[in-house]
Amino acid sequence: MTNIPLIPVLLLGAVLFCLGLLAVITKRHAIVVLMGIELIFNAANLNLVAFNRLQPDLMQGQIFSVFVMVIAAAESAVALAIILKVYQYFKTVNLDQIGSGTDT
Amino acid sequence: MNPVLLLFYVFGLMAVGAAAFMVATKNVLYAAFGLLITLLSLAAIFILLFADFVAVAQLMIYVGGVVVLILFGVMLSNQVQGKAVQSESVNRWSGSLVVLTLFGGLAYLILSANYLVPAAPLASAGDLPETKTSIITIGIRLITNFALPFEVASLILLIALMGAAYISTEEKHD
Amino acid sequence: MLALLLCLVFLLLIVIITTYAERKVAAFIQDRLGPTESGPHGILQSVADVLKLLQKEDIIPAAADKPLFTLAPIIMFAAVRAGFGVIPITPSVIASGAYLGVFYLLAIISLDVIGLLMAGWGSNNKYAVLGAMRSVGQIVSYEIPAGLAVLCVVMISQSLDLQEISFQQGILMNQFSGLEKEANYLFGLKALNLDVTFIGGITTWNIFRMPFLFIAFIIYFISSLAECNRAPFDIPEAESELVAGFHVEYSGFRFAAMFLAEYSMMVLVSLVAVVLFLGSWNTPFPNIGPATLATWTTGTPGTWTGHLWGVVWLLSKTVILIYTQIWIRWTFPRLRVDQLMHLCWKVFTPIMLVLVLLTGLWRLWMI
Amino acid sequence: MNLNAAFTSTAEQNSLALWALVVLLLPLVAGVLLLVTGRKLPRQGDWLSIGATGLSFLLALYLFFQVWEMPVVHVVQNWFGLAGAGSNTFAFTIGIYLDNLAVLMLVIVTFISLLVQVFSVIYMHGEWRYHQYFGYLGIFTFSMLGIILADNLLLLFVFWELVGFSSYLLIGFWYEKDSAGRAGKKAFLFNRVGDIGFLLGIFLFYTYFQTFDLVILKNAVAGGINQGAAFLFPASVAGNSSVTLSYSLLTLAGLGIFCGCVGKSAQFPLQVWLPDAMEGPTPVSSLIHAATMVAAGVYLLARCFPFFTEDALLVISIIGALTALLGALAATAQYDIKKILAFSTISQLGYMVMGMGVGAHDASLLHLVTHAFFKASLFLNAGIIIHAMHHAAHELADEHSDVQDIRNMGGFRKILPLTFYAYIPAAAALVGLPLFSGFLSKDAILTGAWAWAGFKSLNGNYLYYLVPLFAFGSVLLTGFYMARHCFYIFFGHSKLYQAPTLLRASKTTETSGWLLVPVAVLAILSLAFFFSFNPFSYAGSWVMQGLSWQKLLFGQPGLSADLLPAITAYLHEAAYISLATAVLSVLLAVGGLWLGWLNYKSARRGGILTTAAPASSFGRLAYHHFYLDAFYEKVIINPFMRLTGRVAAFDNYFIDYSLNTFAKIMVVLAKLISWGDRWLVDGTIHLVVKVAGFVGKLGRFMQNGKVQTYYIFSVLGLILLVLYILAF
Amino acid sequence: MKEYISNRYNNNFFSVVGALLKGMQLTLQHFFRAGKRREPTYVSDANYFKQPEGLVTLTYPYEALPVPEVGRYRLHNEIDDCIVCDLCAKICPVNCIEIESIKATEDIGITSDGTKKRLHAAVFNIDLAKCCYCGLCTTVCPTDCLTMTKVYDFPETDVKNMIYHFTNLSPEEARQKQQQYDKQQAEIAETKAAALRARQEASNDKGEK
Repeated sequence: MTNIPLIPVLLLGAVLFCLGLLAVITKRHAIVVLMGIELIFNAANLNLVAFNRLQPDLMQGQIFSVFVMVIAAAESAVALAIILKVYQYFKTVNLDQIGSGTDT
Repeated sequence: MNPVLLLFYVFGLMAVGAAAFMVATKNVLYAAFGLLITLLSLAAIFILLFADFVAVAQLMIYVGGVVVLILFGVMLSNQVQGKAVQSESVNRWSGSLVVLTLFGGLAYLILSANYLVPAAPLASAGDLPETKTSIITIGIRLITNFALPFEVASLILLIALMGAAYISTEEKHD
Repeated sequence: MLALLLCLVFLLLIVIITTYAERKVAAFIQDRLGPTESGPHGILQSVADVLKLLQKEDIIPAAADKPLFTLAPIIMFAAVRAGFGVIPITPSVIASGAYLGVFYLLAIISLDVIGLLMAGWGSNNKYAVLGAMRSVGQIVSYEIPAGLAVLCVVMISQSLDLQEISFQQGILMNQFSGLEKEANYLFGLKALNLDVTFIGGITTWNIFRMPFLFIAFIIYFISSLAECNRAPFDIPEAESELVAGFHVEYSGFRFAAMFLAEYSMMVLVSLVAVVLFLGSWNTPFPNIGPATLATWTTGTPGTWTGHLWGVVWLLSKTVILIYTQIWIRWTFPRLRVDQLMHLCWKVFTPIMLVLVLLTGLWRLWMI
Repeated sequence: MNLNAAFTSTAEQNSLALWALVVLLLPLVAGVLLLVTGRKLPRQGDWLSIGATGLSFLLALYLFFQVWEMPVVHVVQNWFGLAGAGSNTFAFTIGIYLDNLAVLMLVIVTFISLLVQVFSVIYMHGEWRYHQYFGYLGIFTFSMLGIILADNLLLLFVFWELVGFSSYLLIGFWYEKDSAGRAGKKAFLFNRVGDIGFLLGIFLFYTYFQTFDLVILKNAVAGGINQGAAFLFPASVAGNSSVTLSYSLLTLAGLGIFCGCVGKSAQFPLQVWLPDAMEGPTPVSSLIHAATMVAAGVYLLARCFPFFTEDALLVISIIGALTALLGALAATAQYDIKKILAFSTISQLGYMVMGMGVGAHDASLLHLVTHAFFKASLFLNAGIIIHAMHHAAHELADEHSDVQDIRNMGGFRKILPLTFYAYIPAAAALVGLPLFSGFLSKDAILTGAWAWAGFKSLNGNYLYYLVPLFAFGSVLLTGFYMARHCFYIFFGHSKLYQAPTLLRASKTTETSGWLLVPVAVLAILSLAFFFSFNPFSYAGSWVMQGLSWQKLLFGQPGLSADLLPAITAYLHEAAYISLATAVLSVLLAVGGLWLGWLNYKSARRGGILTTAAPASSFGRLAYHHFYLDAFYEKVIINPFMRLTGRVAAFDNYFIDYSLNTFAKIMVVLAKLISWGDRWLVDGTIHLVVKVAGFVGKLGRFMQNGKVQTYYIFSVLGLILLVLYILAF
Repeated sequence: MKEYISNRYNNNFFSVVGALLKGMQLTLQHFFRAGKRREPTYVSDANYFKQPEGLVTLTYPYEALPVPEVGRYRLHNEIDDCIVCDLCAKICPVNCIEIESIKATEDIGITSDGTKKRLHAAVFNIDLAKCCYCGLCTTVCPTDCLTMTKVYDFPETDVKNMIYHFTNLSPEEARQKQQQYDKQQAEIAETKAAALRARQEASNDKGEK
């Protein structure tokens, strides 16, 4: 049935993970950082689904990817709420300005 | 080259391209739509990996929920001033360096690791369980083997819901 | 391929007819004539409208975010159209027999929201942004009661496949692979011991298999009004407050696309309501003794009689629902935002939660 | 006392005690609830208080029928223990004591409290602290019931103080009015003076008998052997060892306890607080300052009767007689409707105390019971009249006239006929006319006093006859002031408000039923039939038989051992005394009434002056209550204030001055030390800090507070770690 | 959601649902009466007030409400009766009437009510695009030649066509009449000049003498 080999999938996951990490590291906008984190989650999901073939009967990989999604959803909801709160307080979501928010 | 693999590469390239666009663009909204495309491509890849439930869940949770939330967040946290929402980058060189190094390490690991699963799965279809869809298995597993994580996840969701609602409530000073 | 054709052309035709019906019904309810000029009784009015819109200039405001602005209608249209893919038209015609049909439908419809947000933000117009925000808030909220209502049906049917759900609601049940041994009992209660598998008709519809689903159906229907931004929930498009909401800046072809997306959404939610609650393509007439009304009005699946009867029943029920939507639009005034949210979160969601519980119990009694 | 002493009591007794506890706690619960949540309850919760008291009353009735003329219920529990010297522990007990007297008092207190609360519904209507008022009443009722039920002196004292406290709250209820606040304070402080004596008395008894328990004390006292100048209490009754106490010490201890009574029951010389306490709402006056609280002193005397030596009783009787006379005299000169009644109360309390003193224990208690009813009725009656006057004054926007002045009243017989008919039996009872309850009890006391004097003067000292003389004089005066009270209010016509509609609630009803019913009930209960089947003879009174000392004290009169039997014997011999007393008292009362009528007539003829104090010097003296207040002011309060002034000056000019000087010296010293601290100690520290700061700056390069930089470093660290693992 | 405005439908769930259903019933009734239509009758028609239900729209160009005979819409001038007095042009509040007159050289007859006509109407234009249908011109008209007709539907594709010409003279005739008049005036002037000259000469003669 499936003809997709494991390596390309894992490499794709690695690329996505690195891009997500890059976004997390380099971006100054808090929401873009959040997007980077979502990307990292997705890379992890990809790996989980790919490794699902280890024990296809148990579906551990897929189930855990669903759990990861649930956590991601919860995390993003809370993170966005925090970002909005930060925005209300600092009038900016620029991470650098938040860090030294009081004196800028 | 079989069509499934071709599709995988196409969607993989789309995902990588959109993710790269997300990192590269300065416009936050474009970044969000880049993320959207990545997520959709990944959903497609999930289907190719026989994870249809995960794919639809991906659509439902990420596309219907997270991206909408992010878009909402962008809109609510920026004054509309006639120009697109910009996001500058910092640590560009050092960040890229670190990420490249990491990717090198990961790629090395992936390529050199010895997998317990066959790199290419069993070619004969007969060996695979005759399930049309993964959802029945997932459903059964969720309420048997994974009942506790399932309940915990629901609890986390509830707590996150309440927390988010509480955090974003404006305090009333009177 | 036939199914795809049906989906793209036939259902598009329904959408166009719906826009015509909207005008006519509105006119009749208001003691007016409605369109009369294009064609006899103005039946070509919608076609004329579409042609007019296609010819119009495609205006993109200078301050708009061009990529978002141009992509938004396409995404909306595509998302809604994609939803039609899993709707069974007749016992043997379905564009995509996805096993996750219902789930997929809910997921793909949520793409619509992205398109709305893109349109609202891309227009760079405060009315548009406000409309989009309201619309998204409303749709996301009402997805919960609607989703719970769908969940009730899924719990009763034990399937996410819309075709399987359709088969369960009629005399053809045992012809579906996997349902050969199933039997329908009156009100779904095995304890009553009244086998209605071959009586069919309305007795096997989901609202009859589990009578409380009627409440779920009502709530699903009202929620679907809100999801289509239809009156009395048309707050995002409130002409008097927001001019036209998120599509205030659109014109020409893009407006046509959004317009058609909205009407397609109407048709889609009505179709889903019919499939899930009102027996899908099944006949409403039961077999009564020798008068096998159900068998007569079902035809043989796979042959042209089967196709014909399926399409007739599905569309007639859908048309009634669409008519009700239009009828409601021209009867009730618009709600306030707080009333809308009150209705969703404090009325529908609790009711639906109770119903889900009840449905679970019912399912236990069914087996 | 032995901690392990078995407090045996039967199950029936336990259940009765439990019901008594419920009776006790119901008003408290209602009161606290009202104080906490009253404002939010419908009708501000008056129904709650009334309901609780009503329930309490019904239970009290039940208890009455269970206990009256039945074996005494006495349930004791350990309360707490105190470690004494060695392994000794002093156990304190807590208990409920139900005998004839207690259950009768329970019924009376709950009943009058209930009626007064019903009355207050209208009387206090519209008051903005309405719920607090009822809450206070509940707490008062609770405290009063506590006094009644307490089986030991310590507990009794606790409730005694609680009664004082709630009385303070209620007198000062209208604290917005300066005079009310002051009256509350005054009542409180005067009570404290008495309580000090009471406390000392309790301590004296505790010191020698090691117990507060009244029953044990009574037994101990009864077991005392009179040795002339001293009493010997054998070990069997007085605890661990036998005790010999001198007669004078015991007299002093008894007088100490009597001090409490003097304070609470407004006896000479502490009676001055009671007239001022009329600043409280009238129903409160009715409940507290006529029927229940002031009677607590008499109740205490009855409970502690065995502890009084003959000399102590003599003092008590003299004080009582003096109070009765002074109160009556003062009442004759008053014009305030409530003050007359207040002085009358003092006078009647004097009767009771005198009755105790002369050994007419049961007569005194009978008077306590009858007085509770008719005086409460009179006060509530006065409340109705004041209410009506207020109503009229409010209608006419009259703020200058004193609505409580009887000279401003008149003709209410026509205007408020029902009130008048309710007034008559109560007033007649107070005066002591036959057929009314007052006649019975007063007659009994007078007879007792005469008999006592006769018995005492057997040795030739006829001064003892002064006591009954005072008492008979008071009877005349009672008739006089009550006649005055009655005629001024109900006869003639009002000078201020002629129009009846002003004073009546409406044309058809003179006033609300909520006000009238309690008054009427109490007035009916002023008839003699309820207390004795033969309304002319107290001897057959069931109350008196139930309350006789033989029954209450089990025939053990205590320290005054042979006095009571002796008087009884004497009375038996000189049987003419009873009849003579009855005839004489009635004659005197009628005479008093006639004098009162004459006084009223002359006042009417001369035109009633509404402002001035009485003209005659005696009248002035009586009007100002013999200048007792002024006397206290001059002799006690002013010197005390001067002394405190001096002490304050000493504090200001000497102690503060030396402190300030010392402080200044310290400041100078501190400045010196601070210089050293700043330049020597801090300098060193600053140097260290600078060096540390320099080093820190070097390290800060890596920690710029930006989370993303940390990410880079941490990921870099991870990579290095992996490399290290891979490399080695 | 602090408080609802109190009305009888807010009292409970079922009254609210009842109210909603009642509304829907009402609109449905109207929908099903769509088969009936109002007829284009005039208000004086006995049937006019007896059509409370059905569609009210008239497909106008094909159907129209009848206009009363006395309808006052488009202006019409009976030029034969017009004496070109210019009163109507003067009173017109929007200046929609344009008149140019030429004095007649000969007797041109009388109007139908007997007034003598003295002027030719070289131009008599009414711009009905400007007209406000106030009817003042018809009231001042001395010969009642200017009237309002019941024609009310006269749309044109060119706004110039909204100017109605009522003169019975063609431009050539007008020019001719003008020339005749000018000629007549010239002759009269000539005659007058000759007479004047003769009188001057006579007086000169007298003076010379």
